[in-house]
Amino acid sequence: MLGVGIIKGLAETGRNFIGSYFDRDRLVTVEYPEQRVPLRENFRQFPFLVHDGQDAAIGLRCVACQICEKECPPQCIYIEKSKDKKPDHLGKPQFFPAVFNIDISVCMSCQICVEVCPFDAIKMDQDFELSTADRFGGLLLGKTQLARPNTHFQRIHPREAAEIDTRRADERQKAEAKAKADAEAKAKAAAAAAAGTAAATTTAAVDAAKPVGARPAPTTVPGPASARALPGAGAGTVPAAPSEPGGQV
Amino acid sequence: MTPWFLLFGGLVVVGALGAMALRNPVHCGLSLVVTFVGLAGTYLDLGADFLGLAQILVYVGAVAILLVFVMLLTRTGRGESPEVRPGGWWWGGLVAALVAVGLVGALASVSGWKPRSEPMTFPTVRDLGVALMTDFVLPLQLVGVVLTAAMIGAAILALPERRGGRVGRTPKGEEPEQ
Amino acid sequence: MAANVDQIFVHLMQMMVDRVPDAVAPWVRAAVGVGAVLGLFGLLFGLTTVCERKGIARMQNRLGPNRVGPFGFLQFAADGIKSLTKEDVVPRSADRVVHYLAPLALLTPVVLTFLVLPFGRNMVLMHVDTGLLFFFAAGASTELAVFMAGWSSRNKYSLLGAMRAIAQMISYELPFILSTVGVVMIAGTLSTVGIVESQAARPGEWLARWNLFTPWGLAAFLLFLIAAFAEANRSPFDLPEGESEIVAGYFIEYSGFKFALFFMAEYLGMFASSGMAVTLFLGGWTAPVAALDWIPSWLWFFGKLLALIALFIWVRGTTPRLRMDQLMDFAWKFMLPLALLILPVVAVWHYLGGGWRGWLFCTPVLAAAYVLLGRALVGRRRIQRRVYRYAGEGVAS
Amino acid sequence: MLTLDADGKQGGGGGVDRRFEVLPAGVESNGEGGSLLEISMGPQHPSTHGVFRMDVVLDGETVVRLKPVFGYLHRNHEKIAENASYLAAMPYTDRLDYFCSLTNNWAYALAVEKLAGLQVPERAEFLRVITAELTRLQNHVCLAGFLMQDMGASGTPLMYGFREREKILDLFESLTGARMMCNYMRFGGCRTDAPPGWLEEARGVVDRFPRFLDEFENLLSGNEIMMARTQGVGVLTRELAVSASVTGPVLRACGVDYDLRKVDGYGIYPRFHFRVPLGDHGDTYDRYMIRILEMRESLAILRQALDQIPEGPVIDPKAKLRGFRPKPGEAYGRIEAPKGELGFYLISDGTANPYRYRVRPPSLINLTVLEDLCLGHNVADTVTILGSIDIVLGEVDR
Repeated sequence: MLGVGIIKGLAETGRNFIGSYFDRDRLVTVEYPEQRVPLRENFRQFPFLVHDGQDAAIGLRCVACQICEKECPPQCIYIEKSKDKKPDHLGKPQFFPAVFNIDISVCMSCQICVEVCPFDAIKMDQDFELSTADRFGGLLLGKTQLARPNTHFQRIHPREAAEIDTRRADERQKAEAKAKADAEAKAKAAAAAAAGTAAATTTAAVDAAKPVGARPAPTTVPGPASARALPGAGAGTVPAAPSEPGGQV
Repeated sequence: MTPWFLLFGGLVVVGALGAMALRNPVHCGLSLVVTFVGLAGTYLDLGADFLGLAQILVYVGAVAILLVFVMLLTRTGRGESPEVRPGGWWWGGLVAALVAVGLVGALASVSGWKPRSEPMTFPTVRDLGVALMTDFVLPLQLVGVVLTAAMIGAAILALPERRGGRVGRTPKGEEPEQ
Repeated sequence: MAANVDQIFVHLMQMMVDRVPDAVAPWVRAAVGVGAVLGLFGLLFGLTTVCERKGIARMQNRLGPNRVGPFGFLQFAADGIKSLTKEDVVPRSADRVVHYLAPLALLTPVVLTFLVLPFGRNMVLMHVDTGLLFFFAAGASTELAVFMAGWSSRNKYSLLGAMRAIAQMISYELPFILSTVGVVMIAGTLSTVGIVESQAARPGEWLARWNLFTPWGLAAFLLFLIAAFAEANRSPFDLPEGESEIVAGYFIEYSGFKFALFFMAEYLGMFASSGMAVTLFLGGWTAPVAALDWIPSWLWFFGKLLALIALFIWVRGTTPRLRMDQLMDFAWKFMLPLALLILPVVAVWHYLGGGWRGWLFCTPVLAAAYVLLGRALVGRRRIQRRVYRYAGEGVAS
Repeated sequence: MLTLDADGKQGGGGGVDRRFEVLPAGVESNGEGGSLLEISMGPQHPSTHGVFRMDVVLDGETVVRLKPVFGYLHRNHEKIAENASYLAAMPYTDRLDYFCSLTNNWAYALAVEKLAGLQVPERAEFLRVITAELTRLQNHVCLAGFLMQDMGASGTPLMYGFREREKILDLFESLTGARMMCNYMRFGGCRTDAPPGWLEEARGVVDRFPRFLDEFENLLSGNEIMMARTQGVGVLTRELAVSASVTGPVLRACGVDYDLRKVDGYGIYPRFHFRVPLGDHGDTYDRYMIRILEMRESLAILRQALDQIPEGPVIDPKAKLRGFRPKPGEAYGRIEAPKGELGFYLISDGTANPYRYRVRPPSLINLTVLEDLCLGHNVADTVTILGSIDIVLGEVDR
C-alpha cells in the first residue's frame, strides 16, 4: 500500500533520533578540539628524524645515505651530506645530513621513506595539527624542526620502537663486544709485537686511525660526490655541531 | 473618497498605465498584476470581501501566472516580439473611447450620481452561495459544463502528440516515462 | 484564574488600547498585533532553523550546531548577522527592479496569512467572514513572486526552478483548497474563528469535535498536510530548489539578506500552513478532551503548531525527493481525485449526521479510494520491491 | 516546451535584448517550435561527485543530448609511474579511486607479482581479502548514501553510511596507518602484519554490520519515493553493457554473471563460499540493490576469512623493496574492485621503472554509457543515474 515504505522510513529515523540520546553507537560524533580520540598506534602523518639522547645535533640517526631521497615518490626530501663524519651508536664514523628538508606540502605520507631507511632514522610522526599561516616557509621543515628524540618515537609507536631499541641495543652490544675483542686482539698483537720494532707499530696505528682518502678541502658545490670527510677527524673524536649551510631549497 | 479608495484607485491606474507603456512584456504582465491587486483592494474597501479575495485568488494567483507563462511559452525562436504599428494606435484609441463611453453611460443610468439614501447591506458569502444555488443554479451549471469542456479540451491539447520518435535517442523498447 | 491566563494577551492588548485616544486605537491595535506576530514568528523562524538542524542531525547520529550560545540555540542570530553583512550580489544581466522586488513580493503575502489565524480564544488579528479565503488568496499570490525571482535572475537554473515551483504550487493548490472545503461544509462558515468554534466540545461532551476525529477529516487532513509540504517546498517536494539538480532553484542568484528573506518566507509559509492545518482539522486552540480545557488556549495552538513543524522536520530528514513528473502525477492523479471524492463523502456524512452510520459509510469508501488510487498510481509504473537471483542459483530475496 | 533566453554568454542565462536574433551554438530548435536548452552541469555542481561536467541539452526537462566532460583532475598518473620505481607507484595507486585504496593496491601488486613471479604468503592473502572486502563494504555504503543524497534525502542515508564507514576506516587506520591513502600492499605480500587485537576488532565490525544494512533497507529499499525515482530509470541493456565493456555491479545489475572473484579466482577467493547477485532490469534500482546484496555477500566472505586466517609471515622474503628490477616481460593484473574490473598492465624492460604502465579504470569505462542511460530521461534522473554508476573522478581522470 502506498505510504508504508515512507512510514517505515520515518520509524527508522525516529528510532535514530531517540537512539542518539541513549545509544553510544548512534551518536558517533566527537567534538574534536575538546574531545580527542586516542590515536591508533599505526597512525602516520608526516616523517620526522629520530635522534638518540637529548641533543638532536649529536644524536641524529640519519647518515645522509640519501636512499629516502631517491625513493620518495613525490620527491619531497632534500638532503645534503655533511663534509665530515661523526660516530654513530656503534662507534662507526658516519656522515650526517648537513641539510635535511622535507616539504610537507608535497609529502603524501606514504611511509616509503620509513620502509627503505636501513638506519631506523626516519619515522612517521602523529602530529596532525600542522596548520600554519605561511604555506611556503611554514610547511618546509628543516633538520632541526624534523628532529625528535627517540623517547617521542617510543611514545607514539611503542611496539615498533621497542623492537628497534632491542635490535639496536643488541647491535651495540655486539659491536662493543667486537670492539673489545678487537682491542684485546690488538693489545695481544701489540704485546706480541712489542718484542719487535716499536716505532713501526706507532706509525701503523696512526695510519689506521686516519680515514681513507684524506684529501684537501672540498668545493662549495654540495652533492654526494663532493661531500667528503675532513682530514684529521679520527675515530672516537666527536666533531663540533655542524653548522647549517645557508642555502634552502 | 476614502484614502483607501485613493490608494487602490491609484494602484489600478498606475498598473494599467504600466501595462500599456512598458516595453518588456513580462514587465507589462507584472504591472497588470498591480492593477488586479488594486481592483481587489477596491472590492475589499467596498465591503465585497468574497469578490475581492476571489479576485486575488483567481487573477493574481492563476490568471497572471497564466499570462506570464503564455508570454514565455509562445515566443518563437526567431525575431523580436511583433512591433506595434503606428496605425494601430488609432484603432486602439477608438476602442478605448467606446468602452469608456459605454461604461460612463452604464454607470450614469444606474446610479444617477446620487448618494444612496438607505444604508447599504453587504451580502455575505452565505447570501452569495444561497443565491447561486437557488436563483442562479442554471447559469452556474452551464458555466460548470463550459468549464469542464474547456478543461477536457486543454487536457487533450496537452497530451503528447504521437508522431514518430521523440527528440533524441531513447533506450530501445523503453518509452521514456514522462 | 485559568480564564485569566487564557486571556492574558487579550487583556494586555485591551489595556494598551485603552490608554490611547479612540481615534488611533484601531491603528495601535493593528500595529501591536502585527508587531507581536512578526516578532513571535520571526523568533520561531530562527529557533526552527536551529531545531531543524539539530533534529535532523540527531536523526543522522550527529550533534548539529552546538557552538553559538547555549546548546547552539543562538546559531540563528549568527546566521542572521552573517546574511546581513554579506555582499548582495546581483547578476549584471538581471532585471534589477524585479530582482529586488521579488523577495518582498514573496514575504508580504506570507506574512498576511498570519492575520486570519486564531492563535487562541479571542486572539485573531483580523476577524473576517472570509478568513479562509483570505488565507488562500494571500497564499496564491506568492507564486508570482517566485516567478519574478526566477525570471529576473536571468539564469537557466533559476528559471527552471521557478517553472518547477510555479507548476508545483498551482498543481498542489487545488488539493490544498479542495481538502478544506469539507471543513467549510461542516462548519458552515469561511471564518477561521467560526471553524475553530465549531470544533470545540459541546457542553457535556468529553471529546472535542475535531475534524481530525472523523474519517473524512483524517483523509482531508492528510491531503492538506501533503499539499502544505508541496506549497512550502519542503522535502519530499523540494524540487524547486532541488540542490542536486538545479542547485538552488529560483533563488540561486540571491545572496545576503535577500536570500535570507526567501528562506524566511519559506519557513513562514510552512508555519502558516501548519497553523491553518491546526485551525481546520486539529481544532485550533481547543483542547482535545474537555478535561484539559484548563490549559490556556494559545498553548494548545502553539503546541499543535510545534508538533506539526516537528513533523515537517522529521519528514525532511527521512525522504528523498520526487521527480517533477511524479510530483505532477501525484497531485493530479492521486490527490485531486481523492480531494474531490471527499466532498460527496462529507455531504453524506452531514446528511447521515455523523455517528456510527457515518463511520460505516465513509471509512470504507475513503479507504477503498485510497488503496485503489494508490495502486493505480504505483501499478502503472510497476513500482514494487523486487526479488533478486544469484548466479548459478534460483531466485532468492 | 520552454523557450528560454538563447544567449548563453551573459551570466547564466543571457541578456534580454539580444534574445532570439540568432540561435547560438548549442541551442537549436526541437522541431516543435521551441528551442533546446543547453545547460552545463558542473564542474562546480553539487551532484557531479567531483570536478566533472555534463553538457546537457534539454528539451523542457528531458535530456536530448549529454556529453560527459572530464579531465579536470588529470594528474598524469601513468607517466609518473613510468618514471618512478615500481614501489614508488604504489602510493599513487591510492589516489586513483580514493575510496578504495586497498583494492587499487592489490590490483597493482597483483600485476607486479605476475611480472616478477613473486609468491604471496598465506596470511598476506587472507589480509588482502579481508581488507578488500572491507573496502567493498565501505565503498558500497557510501555509494548508497551518495545516491540518496543525489535524490535529495537531506543526507540521512549518507550519514548512516558514513557512520559505518568510519568504523571500517578506523580498522584501516590501525592496520595501515592511514584511513584512506592506505598504501598497504607490497609486491609479495603486505607491508605489516595486523596489530594485536585487530582481527577481533574487525570481527566486531563485521558482526555489527548487518544491523546497519537492515536499518538501511528499512529506511530506503521499500521507500515508495526511492523506488519511483529509480525503477525503470537509466536502463542499461545487457548488449550495450557487454559491448561497452562495463564491469562490476553496473554490469551485474543487467544480469550478466561476471565477477572476477569467480571468473579469475585471483588470490584465494575460490576458497570462500559466496554468491553473485544479479539484477534483471538493469535500472538504477537494480544497481543500488545489487550493491546492497553484494555487501551481504562480502560479509559472508569476511566471516570465513576472519575464521580461517592462519599465522605466518605477511611478505615473501624474496621480495625486495629497493632495487626491484623485474625481468623483461609484460603482465596484466586485474581484480574485482568495488566499482568493477580494475586492471594494471605493465611492461618491464628490466630497468627499475616500468616501460609501460597502464591502468584500466572501471569508473571511466562504466562512465562511457552515461549518455545512453540518460537520454529521454528527466534532468533530475541524470543525477541519480550518474550516482548509480558510481564514479570517482580520481580514477576517471587519473
